Amino acid sequence: MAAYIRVQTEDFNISEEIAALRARNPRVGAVASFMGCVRDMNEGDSVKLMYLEHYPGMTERELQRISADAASRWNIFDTLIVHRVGELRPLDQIVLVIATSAHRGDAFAACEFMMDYLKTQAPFWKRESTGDGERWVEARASDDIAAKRWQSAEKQTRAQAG
Amino acid sequence: MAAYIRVQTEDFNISEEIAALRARNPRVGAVASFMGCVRDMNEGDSVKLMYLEHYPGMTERELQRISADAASRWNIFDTLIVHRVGELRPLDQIVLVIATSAHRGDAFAACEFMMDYLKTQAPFWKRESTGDGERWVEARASDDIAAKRWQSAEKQTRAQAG
Amino acid sequence: MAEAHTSIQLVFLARLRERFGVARETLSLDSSEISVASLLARLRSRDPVFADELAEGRAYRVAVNHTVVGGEHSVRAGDEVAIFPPVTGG
Amino acid sequence: MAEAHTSIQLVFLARLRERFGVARETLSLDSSEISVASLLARLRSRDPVFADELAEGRAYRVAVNHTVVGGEHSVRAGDEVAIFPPVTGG
Repeated sequence: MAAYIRVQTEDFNISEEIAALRARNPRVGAVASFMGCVRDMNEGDSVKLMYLEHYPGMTERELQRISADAASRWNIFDTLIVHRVGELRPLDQIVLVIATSAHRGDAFAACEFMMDYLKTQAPFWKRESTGDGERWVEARASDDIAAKRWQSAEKQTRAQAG
Repeated sequence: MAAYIRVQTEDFNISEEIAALRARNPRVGAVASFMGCVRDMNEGDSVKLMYLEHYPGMTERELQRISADAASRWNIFDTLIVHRVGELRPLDQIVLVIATSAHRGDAFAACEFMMDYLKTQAPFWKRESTGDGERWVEARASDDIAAKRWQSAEKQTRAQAG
Repeated sequence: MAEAHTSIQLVFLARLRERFGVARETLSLDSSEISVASLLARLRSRDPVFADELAEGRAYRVAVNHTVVGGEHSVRAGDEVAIFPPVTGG
Repeated sequence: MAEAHTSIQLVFLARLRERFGVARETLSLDSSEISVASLLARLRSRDPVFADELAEGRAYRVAVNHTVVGGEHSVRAGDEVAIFPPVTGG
């Protein structure tokens, strides 16, 4: 089990990232992944530019913690979190989370868990530039709800079905 | 909303498939995907070759039905299911399922739902060649359990948190 | 081709195709329709391999015209009836 | 550098960094330790912007040495204390 994390300005390629994880482990049978990208519209306004700020040091620590948490809850092999920072434009890729496993249930659950916690715990902030100027994106209550649901025992049961 | 399905002998590239889906819709903010591949070991035996059989006609019908079901349950944009048939070797990619959405919760749920139903409803069969000869892979009870859990109302609630 | 009006297409897949040694056959019906249960009974009477593989309690599925059905479903002339083991794709 | 033994590093991020007009500063402590709650009260007394943004009930987080903590946590000389809005990455 290895947890790879990267915070970078460069873009990423999901096929290459999956290939790199699989090259380490021929027993991988399931690869669940999530990619988040900049939409050209948010809250009804056209987004022209997005700036991603983070808190160096704490970011890496949180991403490692989230990855280790996922590994302790599900039978997974490796995880990868790549998060971009700096200036991004509409349609740009922002974040990639991958979990590999022998079976899909664990891969799906670990991947979704990492995304939910990343959204609520990892110190990244988005600032959007629209026609009306700049604004910091507000946190969504639904993200807190999404993260909290992993604290209930029900989710563990669910993940073990797959 | 469009549901793309393909049954093919050729390999696929996940990055290219995601790019093709996103090119249709700039409002995509979330892409959940799953890739299943041939492990070099199954049930303790080394797998040398795998043969994927399907039931042409019914296969396409089931994959369309599964995709439409997902689209009726969650707020997603497009879905893609690619399933390979014929001879496959260890480490080969077998199946790819992608769901795009504005938000991750719907994308994750739709993607996992499609995989669970594909595993139990779509007419594909795996035959493995090991050092001891050939054998048809047995269906796993856990796959039925994974598919059945989507019939409970609980899952709908869960998906709406993301 | 006149036969198509009083017969059905049988399709066997995967392990059952190998066990029965046939992938597809045309079967004449005695009447204009037959229940899936009766059709299975007729197939079981063919030989020990059919009797064993299609015994009640064995895990197999029957699809008529690409839709999985139960034993009470009526098969009609012209239908395509597929019999296959539990699926194992993905 | 002797100051480091009796001071802490304050880090403001994202919207708070912009509102306060400062990203990082060194703050001298009056004692060897101070609770997060007391530190926030001291910052609120600086000016109306600090008072407003760090008012009780506003949504912000405090991390000491990269770990989010509550108001009762003791900040010690040499610590790095970051104050930031709810995160919005991913």
